Amino acid sequence: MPWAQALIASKSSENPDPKEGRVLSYVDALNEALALALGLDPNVIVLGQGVNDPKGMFGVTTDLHKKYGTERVFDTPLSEEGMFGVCTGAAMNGIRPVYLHNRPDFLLLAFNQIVSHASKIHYIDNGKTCVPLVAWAAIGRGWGSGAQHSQAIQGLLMGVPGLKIIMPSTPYDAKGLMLAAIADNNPVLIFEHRWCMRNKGVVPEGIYKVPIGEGVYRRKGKDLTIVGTSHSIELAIQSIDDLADNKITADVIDLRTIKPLDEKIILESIQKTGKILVVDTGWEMGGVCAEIGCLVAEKGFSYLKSPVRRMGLPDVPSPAGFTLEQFYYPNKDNFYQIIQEMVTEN
Amino acid sequence: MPWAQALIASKSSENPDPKEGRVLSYVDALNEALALALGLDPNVIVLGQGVNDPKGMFGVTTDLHKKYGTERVFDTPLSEEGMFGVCTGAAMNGIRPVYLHNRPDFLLLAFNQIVSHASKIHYIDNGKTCVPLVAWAAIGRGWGSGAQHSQAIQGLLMGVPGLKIIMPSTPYDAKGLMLAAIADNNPVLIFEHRWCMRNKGVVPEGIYKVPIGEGVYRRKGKDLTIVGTSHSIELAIQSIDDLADNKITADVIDLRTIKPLDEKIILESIQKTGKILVVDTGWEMGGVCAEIGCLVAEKGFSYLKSPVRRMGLPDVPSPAGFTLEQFYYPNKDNFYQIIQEMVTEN
Amino acid sequence: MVKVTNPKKNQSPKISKEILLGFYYDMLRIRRIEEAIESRYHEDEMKSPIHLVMGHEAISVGSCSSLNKDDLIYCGHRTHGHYLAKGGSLEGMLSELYCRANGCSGSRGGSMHLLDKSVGMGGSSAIVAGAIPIATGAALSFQLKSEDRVVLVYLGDAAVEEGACWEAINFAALKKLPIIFFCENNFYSVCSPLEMRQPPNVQIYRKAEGFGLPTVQIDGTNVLDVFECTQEAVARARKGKGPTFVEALTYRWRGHGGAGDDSASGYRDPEEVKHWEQFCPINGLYDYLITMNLYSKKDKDFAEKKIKEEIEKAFEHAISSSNPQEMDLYTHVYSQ
Amino acid sequence: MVKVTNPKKNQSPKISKEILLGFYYDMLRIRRIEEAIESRYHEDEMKSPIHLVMGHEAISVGSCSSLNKDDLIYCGHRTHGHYLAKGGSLEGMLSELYCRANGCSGSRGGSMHLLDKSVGMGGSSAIVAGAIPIATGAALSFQLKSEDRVVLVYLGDAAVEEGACWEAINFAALKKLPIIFFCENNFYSVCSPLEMRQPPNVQIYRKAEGFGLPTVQIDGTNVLDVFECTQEAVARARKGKGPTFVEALTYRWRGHGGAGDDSASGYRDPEEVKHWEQFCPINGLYDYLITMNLYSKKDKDFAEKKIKEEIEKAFEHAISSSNPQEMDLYTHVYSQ
Ligand SMILES: Cc1ncc(C[n+]2csc(CCOP(=O)(O)OP(=O)(O)O)c2C)c(N)n1
Ligand SMILES: Cc1ncc(C[n+]2csc(CCOP(=O)(O)OP(=O)(O)O)c2C)c(N)n1
Ligand SMILES: [Mg+2]
Ligand SMILES: [Mg+2]
Repeated sequence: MPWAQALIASKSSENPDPKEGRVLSYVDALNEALALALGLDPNVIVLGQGVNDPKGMFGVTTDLHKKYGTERVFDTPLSEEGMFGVCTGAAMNGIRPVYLHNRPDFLLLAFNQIVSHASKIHYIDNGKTCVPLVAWAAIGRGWGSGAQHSQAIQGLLMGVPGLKIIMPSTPYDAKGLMLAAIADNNPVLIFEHRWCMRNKGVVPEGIYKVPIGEGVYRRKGKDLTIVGTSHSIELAIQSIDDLADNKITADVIDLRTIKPLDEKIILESIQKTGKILVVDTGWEMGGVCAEIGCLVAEKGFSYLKSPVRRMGLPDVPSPAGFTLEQFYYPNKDNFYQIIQEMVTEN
Repeated sequence: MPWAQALIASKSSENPDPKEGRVLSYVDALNEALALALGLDPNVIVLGQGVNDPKGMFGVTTDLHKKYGTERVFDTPLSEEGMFGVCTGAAMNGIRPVYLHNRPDFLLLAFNQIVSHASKIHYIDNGKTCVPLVAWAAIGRGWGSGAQHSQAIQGLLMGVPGLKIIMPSTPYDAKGLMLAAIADNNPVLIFEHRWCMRNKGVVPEGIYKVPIGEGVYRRKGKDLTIVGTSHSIELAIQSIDDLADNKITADVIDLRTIKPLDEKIILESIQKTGKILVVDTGWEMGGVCAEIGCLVAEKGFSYLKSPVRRMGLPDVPSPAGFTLEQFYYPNKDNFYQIIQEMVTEN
Repeated sequence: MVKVTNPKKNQSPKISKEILLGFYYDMLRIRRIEEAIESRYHEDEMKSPIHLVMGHEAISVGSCSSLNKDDLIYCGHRTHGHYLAKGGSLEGMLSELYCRANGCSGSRGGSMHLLDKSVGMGGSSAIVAGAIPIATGAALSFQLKSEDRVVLVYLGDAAVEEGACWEAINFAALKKLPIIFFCENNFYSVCSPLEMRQPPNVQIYRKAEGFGLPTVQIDGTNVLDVFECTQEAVARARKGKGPTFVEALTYRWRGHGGAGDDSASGYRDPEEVKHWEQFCPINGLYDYLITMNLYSKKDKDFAEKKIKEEIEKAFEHAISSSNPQEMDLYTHVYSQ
Repeated sequence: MVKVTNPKKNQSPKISKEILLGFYYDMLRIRRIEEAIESRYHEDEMKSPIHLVMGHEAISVGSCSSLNKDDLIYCGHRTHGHYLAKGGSLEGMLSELYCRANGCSGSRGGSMHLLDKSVGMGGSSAIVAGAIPIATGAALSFQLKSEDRVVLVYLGDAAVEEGACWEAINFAALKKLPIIFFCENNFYSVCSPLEMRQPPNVQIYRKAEGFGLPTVQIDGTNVLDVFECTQEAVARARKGKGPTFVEALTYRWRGHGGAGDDSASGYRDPEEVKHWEQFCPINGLYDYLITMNLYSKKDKDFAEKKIKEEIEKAFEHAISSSNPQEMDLYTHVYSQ
């Protein structure tokens, strides 16, 4: 398959998140990644509710069907479980489907196919079949998205063997990880965040790949380690930058992938700082924060100077109303407070 | 509704897990709980694939339909998502469904109804509607259950607001928690373990309730704390008893409920022992072990003398073959080893 | 372009004048409320994803008119018309859109979760087809408690693509539950036309037939047709004869969500919208009432005035109501 | 008691003698293999949940005979007959049942996941209906790559109660995919009779009709009927004319799982089993071959002997094969 060569050619991983070059919007970066994949490999298909309509899945798929045809870029019936199974069966037979959803909430309909089928077939088939499929969804927030349109469900899936889960925060990563996901021979879930999708950033042209399973330092510091992904890490960066005058600095690690998890970078940083704040866009309980917090208490215990802290969502459904949303989601003030607490702790 | 009186009458919680009295099998204890509930409250119904057939859901529902009629105890089409929604709608309108499944794996089909509907409706409806339903399933293990018939999915659901999750280990708890679940006005999931279902134990007659959200000490000791539920805690008890000659003792806490989680008892014990081993029948990663491990690192950090340890399943699907199963599931030797390590650690 | 069924305006049903005038008033009221919401939506004070129902009014009014107050309706994301037709409070609805504490769902639901249990608006789901099994469960509860009540659940043409829809329909048919599955086929799912989602030769109501339900396809722009077929279906349900599946052909005049028509974006032909606007449920009935000498221009002006006043009062009430407090976020996660 | 269709044994199809004798041999072989497994199951060495296919043999053989080697089949938990009819290795199958490292799924799958990609046994799911969308995706891949291959997916009468089945069927009809949905209606799901799960007036094949597929209901105990209707369906698929839904009426002679008949437990009438045993697919064809003078008792004895030897060799091979190692547990969680 053409991916090997194309990706070997790319130099990206040597140069994570370049500061100079062409600036692209997050959405355009994703659109470009899909276009490159469609152009490179005739077995790549892009499907999902509305991928070929004028809205083009928030612009991520806009006009792809015009260039690559409606056989390869097509709208689907509203049948999330069935269509996920269809993607799995196609992937088992040489196709590389990219199945897009407006919201992760809709993937809950497909858990039987995701958890009991797509992620397990390679194992059950004793390695004879692989399932190179990508399922993409954009986590919603605000404007009344509410309990059924703003769920960040990555925490529900982190424990599922055979899956890979990607949560980018920058346009550069969004493109490079989408290409890496399509090139990967396993089922990969990509959870974007609608608010990250507003970002612009430097995005090299052509094919490059961001390695799945490797986090990056967004900031280097001494007082504590903040680790997470997606919009949560974005907010963390802004907050720690605001605190620079208070002489507070932190290692801020953008994991970019939550499964496989980059244990090395987390433990490396905690060894230095001795303090960790784990952030996530999902519920704190039983989710990504919990896994990382436990990991540190297990493998980084001797480094820890103070309690592990987590900042995600409370054990409450997302409310629809604007005012309630303001109380529901962590904001910069919450960050300032928890970081101050952690720094003074001993 | 008749539950209040009936349950106030019961003295159970004063006397957790009695040592003397009538001995019943685990399955008969569940059957009795359902019979009592059906007898007490005309709004209770029992449904699921095969509940009124000769197999009677492993015997849990045997002959209930004969006494209480096939209107209230009935077989269902094989439509897990739809039937879960049916139970939710019935519960919203005064019925108390108990929906039984052979395996938790089948509940993956209903995640849209469980996660986005049943558990959130009370919140979305601003408290106007409640959803008093019980979904029951028996975790499979062995004899080739394999990747699709032995998944312990409690870890996937622990983060979902609005849910309660029960995992009993003794016949006494199985009956008392089933009654408590049916009496509860929220959606409650009960995950039994097929191997616990072989147990016999003392089970009082009549209605009593085991409080949801309260763990119990199965053993008291000094060297470490072992916490978990269901078959895992059973294995932990056997292992620690075997180590008595080696002068190793432990607090062994059977949580019985994983959501809501009994933080108090965990922290109380860890304060004394300073060491914790978290066990679960599910995958270690991102599951129940992770949540409890993180909780301790967060709220019990100052008590901790050594790293948090977890013992669950590796990040691998369940194999079907007998030999592979022996390597897959933790056994007493694994327990001996990890406990020895923890005791010598400092 | 979608083939339109022609509303037979010349039918003379055995429907009393009062009822006919009620149809007209209720449809007009829904239309004016939607227009008022639409006209203020750009102010960004109604921070909720609205799905306007212009073009669907005959369905809400014709079907809810066949139900008793204690019968229940359930629906999907396009709630406004059904909520209002079943008797939901306008003030509660607008407060909900304005995210006020006194909204009909306490500002937890928003536009997609308008709720008024007191009048039998049982609930809705923002997940397509999510409410169909739930409504079926409500019907099961009525049967189990032998209550003389029925359930009507509204679903879109995309909802029948979700497997759970057929799971619920099979169960309802199996148990002969007192429920009406009412499909509002407006030929689109967001911007996806029906022919991209279901085979051309297939008719939605015929699918339900195969599952063993009495089924009928009607003109959803004709309130008289909607009323009559719902009456039949409800009667069947009350007699214990089981569920009915209704497919009503209609059209969404506005974009899928938000204010205004979006056909300019190109997913549908603006001509198609014009074409359907000729089959306005409200004007259609108006012409009928006029030809039957049951109504006059004066009556209409009076109705318009009354509705206008009600709407203005309700907006003032909503706008002047107060927002929820932080503590409100944490209530009702669990029931006691 | 379930109404039986009467196999028309007097039909004279344009099927060559070789093919007819092949049908007989293949069905007999499957029967004897199942009997051998059943007779040794009590030894508890095959630690796998078996679902025996006695009574279903005509379906596996008649349908797989219409497929090319590179056509794919998928199925559910009741895999034995389909795997063998498509040409799956008997040694690989028995090694899998004995949980050996050289089992056809490396001892990861067991009885419910017999697999032989080399002969087009594409896969199975232990989750009812789980394989239906997956098989549909395989058909999509053939269409996208314009390969001249078709997919046939076996499903039970309970599988049509799962919504995903109808989601897949709608998509297959929409895209005119080269796939045959082959329903083995044996009137039971474990111990639950059809009438407790689907309304009495409903016929499974009629449901598929409503979804826009050519459908047919046939006698699943008659290998000739199965062969002919599959031939037609496969031809249609190869011509790009899209999917077909076949409902074959048959009966499971043994319990849902494990060895022996369990009707004594009371969920079905032992008389019903006896009744269906008169319609043995294998004896039925035997009588037909005898009356047509195409076969003799001697031929049969020869076949029995050959099959017996093959089975004994295969059991010896499986029993003498070695178990997996601990390291095998961790391989193939991810693909490189
Ligand atoms: C399961 C699911 N998938 C996707 C969506 C996104 N979505 C919201 S409304 C809608 C269109 C539904 O179309 P239809 O059922 O015909 O109702 P209409 O909007 O036409 O009234 C879609 C796809 C959703 N809410 N739920
Ligand atoms: C989703 C799901 N629910 C329940 C089961 C348990 N189960 C295994 S086989 C079976 C019966 C299926 O009946 P049918 O589809 O008619 O196939 P048959 O066994 O009759 O060949 C059931 C209910 C399952 N495997 N998957
Ligand atoms: Mg529509
Ligand atoms: Mg069957």
